[in-house]
Amino acid sequence: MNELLTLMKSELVLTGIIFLLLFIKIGKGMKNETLLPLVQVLLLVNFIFGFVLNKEGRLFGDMFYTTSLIAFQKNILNLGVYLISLLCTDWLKKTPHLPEFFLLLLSALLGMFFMISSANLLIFYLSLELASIPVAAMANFDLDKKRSAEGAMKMILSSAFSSGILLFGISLVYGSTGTISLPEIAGRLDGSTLQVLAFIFFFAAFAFKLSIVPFHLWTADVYEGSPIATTAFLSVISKGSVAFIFMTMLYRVFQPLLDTWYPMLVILSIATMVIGNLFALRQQNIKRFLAFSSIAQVGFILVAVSSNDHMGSTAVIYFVLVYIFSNLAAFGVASVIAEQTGKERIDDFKGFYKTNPFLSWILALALFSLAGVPPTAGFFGKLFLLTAGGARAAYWFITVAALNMIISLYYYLRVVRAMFMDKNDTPIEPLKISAPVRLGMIICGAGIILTGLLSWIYDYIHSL
Amino acid sequence: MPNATNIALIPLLPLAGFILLGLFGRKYIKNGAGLIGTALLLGSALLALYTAYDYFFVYGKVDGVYQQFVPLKITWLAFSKELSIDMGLVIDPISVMMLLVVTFVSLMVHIYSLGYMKGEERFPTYYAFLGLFTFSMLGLVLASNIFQMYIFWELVGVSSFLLIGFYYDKPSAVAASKKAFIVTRFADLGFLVGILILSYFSGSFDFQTLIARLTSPESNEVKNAVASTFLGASALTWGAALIFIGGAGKSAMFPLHIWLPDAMEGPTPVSALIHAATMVVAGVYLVARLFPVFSVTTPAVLEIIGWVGAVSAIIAAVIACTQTDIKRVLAYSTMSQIGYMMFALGVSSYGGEAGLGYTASMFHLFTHAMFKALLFLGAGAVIHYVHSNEMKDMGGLRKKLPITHFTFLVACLAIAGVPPFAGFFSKEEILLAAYNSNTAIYWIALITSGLTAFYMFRLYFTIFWNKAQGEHSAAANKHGEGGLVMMLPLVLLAVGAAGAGFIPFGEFVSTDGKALESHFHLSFSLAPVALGLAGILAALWMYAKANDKPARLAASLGGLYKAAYHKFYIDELYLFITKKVLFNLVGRPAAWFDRNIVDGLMNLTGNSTVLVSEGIKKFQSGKVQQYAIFFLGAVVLLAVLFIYVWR
Amino acid sequence: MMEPGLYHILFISTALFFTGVLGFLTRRNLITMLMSIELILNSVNLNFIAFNKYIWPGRMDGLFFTLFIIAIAAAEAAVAIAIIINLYRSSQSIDVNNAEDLKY
Amino acid sequence: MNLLVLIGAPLLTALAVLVARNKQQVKWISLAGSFLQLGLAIALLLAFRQERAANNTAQMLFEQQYKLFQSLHISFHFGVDGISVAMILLTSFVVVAGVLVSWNVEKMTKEFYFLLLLLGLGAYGFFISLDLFILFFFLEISVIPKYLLIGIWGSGKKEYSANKLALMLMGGSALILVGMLGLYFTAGNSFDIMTLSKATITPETQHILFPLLFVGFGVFTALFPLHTWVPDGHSSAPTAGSMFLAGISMKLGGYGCLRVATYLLPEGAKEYATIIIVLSAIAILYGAFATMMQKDLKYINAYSSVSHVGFSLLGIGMLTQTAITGALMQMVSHGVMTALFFAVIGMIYDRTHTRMVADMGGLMKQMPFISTVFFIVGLCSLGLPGLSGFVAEMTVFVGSWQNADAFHRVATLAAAMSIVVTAVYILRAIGRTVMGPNTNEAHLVLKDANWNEKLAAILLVAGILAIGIAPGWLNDLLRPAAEVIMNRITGQ
Repeated sequence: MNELLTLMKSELVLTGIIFLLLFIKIGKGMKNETLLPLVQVLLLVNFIFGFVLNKEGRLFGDMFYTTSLIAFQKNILNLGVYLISLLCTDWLKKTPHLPEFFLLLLSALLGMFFMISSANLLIFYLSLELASIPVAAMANFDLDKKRSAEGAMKMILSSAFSSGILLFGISLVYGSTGTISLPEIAGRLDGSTLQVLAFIFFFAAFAFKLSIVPFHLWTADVYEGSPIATTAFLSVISKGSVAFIFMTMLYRVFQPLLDTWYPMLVILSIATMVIGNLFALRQQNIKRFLAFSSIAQVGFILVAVSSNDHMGSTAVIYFVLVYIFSNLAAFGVASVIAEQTGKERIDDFKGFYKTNPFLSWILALALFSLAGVPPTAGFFGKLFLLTAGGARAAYWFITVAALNMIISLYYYLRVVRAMFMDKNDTPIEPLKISAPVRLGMIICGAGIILTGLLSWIYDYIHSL
Repeated sequence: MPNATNIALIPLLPLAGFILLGLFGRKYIKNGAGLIGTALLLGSALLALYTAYDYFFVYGKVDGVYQQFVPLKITWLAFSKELSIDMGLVIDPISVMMLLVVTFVSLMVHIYSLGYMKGEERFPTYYAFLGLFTFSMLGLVLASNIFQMYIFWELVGVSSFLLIGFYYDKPSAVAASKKAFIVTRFADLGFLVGILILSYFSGSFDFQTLIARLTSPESNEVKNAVASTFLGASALTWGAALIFIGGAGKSAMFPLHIWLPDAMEGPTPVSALIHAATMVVAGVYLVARLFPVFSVTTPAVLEIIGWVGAVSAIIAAVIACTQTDIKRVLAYSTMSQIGYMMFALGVSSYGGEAGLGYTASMFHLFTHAMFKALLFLGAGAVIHYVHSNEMKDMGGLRKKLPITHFTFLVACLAIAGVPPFAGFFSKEEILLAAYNSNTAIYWIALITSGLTAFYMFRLYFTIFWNKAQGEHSAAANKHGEGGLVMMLPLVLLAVGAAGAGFIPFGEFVSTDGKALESHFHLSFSLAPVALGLAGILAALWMYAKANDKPARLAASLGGLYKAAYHKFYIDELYLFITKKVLFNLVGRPAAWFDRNIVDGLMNLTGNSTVLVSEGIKKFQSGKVQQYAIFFLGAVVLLAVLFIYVWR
Repeated sequence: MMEPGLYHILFISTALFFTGVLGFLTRRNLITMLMSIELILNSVNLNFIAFNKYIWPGRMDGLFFTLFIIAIAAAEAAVAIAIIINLYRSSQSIDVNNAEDLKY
Repeated sequence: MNLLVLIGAPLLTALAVLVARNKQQVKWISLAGSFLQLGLAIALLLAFRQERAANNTAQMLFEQQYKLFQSLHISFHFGVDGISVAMILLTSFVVVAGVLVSWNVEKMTKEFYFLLLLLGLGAYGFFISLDLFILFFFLEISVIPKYLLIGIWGSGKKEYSANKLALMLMGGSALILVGMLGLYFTAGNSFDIMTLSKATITPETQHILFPLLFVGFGVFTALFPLHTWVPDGHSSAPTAGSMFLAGISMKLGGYGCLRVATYLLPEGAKEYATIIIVLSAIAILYGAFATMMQKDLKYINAYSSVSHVGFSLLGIGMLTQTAITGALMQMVSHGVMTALFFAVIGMIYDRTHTRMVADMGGLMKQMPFISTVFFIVGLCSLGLPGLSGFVAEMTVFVGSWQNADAFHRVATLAAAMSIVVTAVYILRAIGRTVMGPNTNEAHLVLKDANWNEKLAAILLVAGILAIGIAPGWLNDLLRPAAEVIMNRITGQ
């Protein structure tokens, strides 16, 4: 019993918060102005609590397991959620159904936690659905906007489709190995045609969630349609969580099929980087722009994943951490602008620096970090990803990746140029930045600068 | 023994003048500038005199042979243990002789300029530049290391550039200064490569070592050098030839002479100093400095030198007969006289009697410095008076400018080789040397000397006689002949021009340092003197009174006259090569290529990327079912790839 | 009356799967598309049952999995329908072609 | 001497600038900071000479090492040899001058100086770091400041130039990155230059990695044909920006080509020397001829930079000790010279508001000081003895000439020819602008340099003369370091 409490600590805390919100909802309710700070505090507590009493162990007949690394991954996600709750304050304040939003968001997060900890295909499938269905609902949270509904529809349908494929794959795995417990599967894989086929189905589902080209097509539409908080959640939290479990699956379970999935990863990651960059090049809508840029980033993540060793997983986790800071900072600025002026086009950012230096610097910092330019942490993140990828000495592969950094730099600089250089007669008027948003941005900014320079962070992750 | 500090001070004093006036002249010592400069130069002139005396009469001669001393040598830039650029002082007959010439003429010019340049806005700058030039020239003369010589070689080039362009707001002056610098620069390229070649084989930049190693035919250095050939000639020959190109450029030898006439845009005293007496003979000095190498190891190059000198001498003389700008006439005569020195070296060979040409060349250099400087300064006085360079604005000035007239006459006689003036003796020796070794060159030289007499006296008569008195008084201003400061140098130089010939030059300067008594045959000198007198008489007949004889003669000569008047169209040729060929056929294409091809490719990559991204946007069609098709298609593709293709 | 073998069932399930896929790709009506997804899920269910019964009769993994899939499918359908209704509110249509504003 | 101060000083200055209250404070803080850096650099020089005099023959002096990213064996390892010292000295000179000449920047002064100081910081860090990763980090730091400096404070088609520069440099870094990782994995998971220089790397690997690294760094130092960012970047950048670009940033590339590519991969260097020589010879002549056709002063200097930097690449390609020394001298000399050149052009531009040679004339009358400096820098550029350019070029020539075969001879001759072309275009520029008649009466009222401009010019001129008149000290710095590199190449 006691073991249950400690091992499932993060899940339990989260569940507690969810129930609290439920009671508030079914109770006489609470005004957003009071509820939001409360939630933010709770999430902060949750995040801090994530650092203490982490134990390693297994539960439910090896269906659920946790390690200090997994705990850390979960806590990265906690941090992300907390930052979202800060940065999207403007939007959250206005939304009529605040409690529901957080209910959905947190249950999705809960799903991700279980997914990361799952040691059994059943748990994995359940948690995967738990992590994706609520997000679809969140995508539709701008109830009166058609685009929002359309995005949500695309998401739910295609994710249902992909989970259909996934299930088919799982069923084949089950058929060929006779078990749904991951460790046992690892033992029983022999690389037969059927298993490879099953793995490809399986892989496709992951590719869909990670929006790897060509499984990415839903991403941009959903990002653009959904409210910005949801977009942020999708692009950072769910991507991160899936990346974590994806690595675990490949390294722990499908290790016997390495010869199959290594070339697969190489091909797809190149495709992802190139296509993502090429699409990002043209985008005008900042959300869509960030969507494609995040696709390209996934391509880089795959470079490290392909390394198939500890260095790779460390690099990916580190990068996700950095990515959370950078991307959320960008989304934060975007949301402030969108909420107060309704402008989402990059051209509207012209002359932004004149009126809003603080926001401009934060956004610029975020973009530089995404582009991987020092001294931001993004530089280290990217570099370690490529380093990990280089471990298998596929120089041409790294070269392609490195060259892609040029294209990405180009379009990130487009935004910077709009803000700092282009003239504009009617720039966005000075915006008011509420305290939580400012706090969130400062955290992000600090994170962007320090995560890289404080090298022990990387070493700590590596040590886990 | 030579005293290093004294000798070092000779160039350093003018340098001090340059720094002082260059930094503070403009603001603080505007009026005193001239005096400061002159005083400093007087100092170094005296030191030079002392050094010369010391060397020639006290310690220089060891058992009948003048030795070479290197009292000072500082490593300036070490390329390796062996190969290094040193800053040194070399003391031997020619360097000491040059010390005298440079400091003396420079002093004269300094004094003269006190009057000539009075009231100039950039008076201090002018003296600063003079100081810079004198310093560089002395450094060049004293160089003990071929690279050191190259360094000062460049420095005299730039100071001549600065002084020619002294009137920087006159476009012609700017153009002339540019031309002078670039042409000489081009020649210096040859010098540089020559240095690289010689030093590569001799493994040293130091004159003594270099000469020692390259003049002993059995030494490995020479063996290697001779072994490696290029286009049939040995590497050493190429090196020597290239070095001579450098010298030819500085000394305005044909065909690199085009810059010299234009250089007359500079203030006249400058022309006297740089473009008559000192810098232009640097080439001669260079050849003399490396004479052992030329004569012992690469006689072929020495042959070339002889011919280049002869050709330059006669061409310049012919052109000089037709020019109407007095300074240009003098410029061409300078070129012609330097031609003399060059071929004198060319016909000479190393050691003993055969080395007569060498001595003669140095002797002529010495005397020429005197009378040519005098001529320029005199011309300066005339120009100062009539405010024009054109002969037609002059005439009948002999009463107006008595001293100038007299000194000018002396100079003319000297250059025309009329005994007992200086020019006579030096020219005699040159002709003798030529006669002994190369008759063709001898004849050329003989004709040239006739022409020289003719054009010099053409000049003399048109300036001082020709028209009746006072026709030009309108043009002339009232300040007369210019004060003492301008006349004193004229007189002093006139004394030199008159008496320098009696110096027993062979005693002091010869190829091997042994004394070489100049024997003097009356019979031999009949021909040149006669020719000279003939030239003078012709000039008298044509130009003593204003008449139309010259015009008719010119008409009768027709094409030849025209060609000579247009300096044989050599300038035009160069202009064609630079403007048309270099700029239009090389520069413009290069610039275009860079903008359009190289840069174009860079832009192309960028633009094509954008195009591609525009092209593939259709895939993001917004149709959820199409997305599913892609999804499925990808699954199938992967399945095919990894199940059928790669297994 | 012979007992149907594994391959019969697999054949049926596969057929079902592709029917579902086909329906999902071709039908324009969102509800129908949702139903085709149900088909896909059901084919998977068949697979699980069959594998469990014929190959791995030892443990009941497949069976349980099936139950969970059914449950999840219900949840998914619920949310999907909600969203579709919402879409209908804003665009007065549940034709998939009317929801193509977001593209490029 | 603790080298950390070299990073600390600029960093603190930059931070101080950030918190400064008004423009005056910003300027004075940066000026003080930059002079502090200059002082430190000179102190470093003296300390270094002292150590050597006390014949401390360690290859690197003042070494320090701090562990970073231990799991990846990255460490903040730094130390200096003669080359680094010379480069640091150069950087400090240019930084001071740059701060001085941008005294009258009114637009976003704080940001301007912050970025400027950041650039300097990058250079210092780059030159002292002995760990490839850190080196790369500092190399990259400078990209964004350059981009912003050109894009915000630039002139002409600045956005285009800024983009071009950033992207091409990023391309270079991409190649460097790959080469770097290649080294890391082939030489036992270490980025440490000292370790790598002892590691044995098979010639095959070297033949793969060398081009990556050399071309990568080559982009930074305008290796033909990857030089096209130079003209646009330099001409669009604000004065100080151009000074930093040409004076410091291009030297980062040259330093990298030598210290990383050539030193760590000698086999590769030997393999590709021919190509390097050909390219740099082309760059030298072709850059010179292209310069002849330019009408804009900044373009003139930009193209002449291409030509001049070619000398340092040529020297590297020649692979003789003297040539390499010459290459390094050329880097230092060109750094000071070109910085001064851009400074003067900036001064002229601030007054005449034109950079077109044709629109000027006879500036000597109104601004004797500026014109004189222009003369000096021009003469330095065409390699006049007594000024730095001559020393460097001659050393390169003499060094190159030590390769006796025809190919090297021809390359050297081609390079030597450029000194004539250089004379042509420099004299044209000078003759048209500061000399000649004044064509524009608006220029008759122009003022001469202010105190800050004078100070900047005098500093840089002093640098030029210090090298030109007494090159010994620089030679003593560079020669031993070049010898170390040579020994690795000749395999001793």
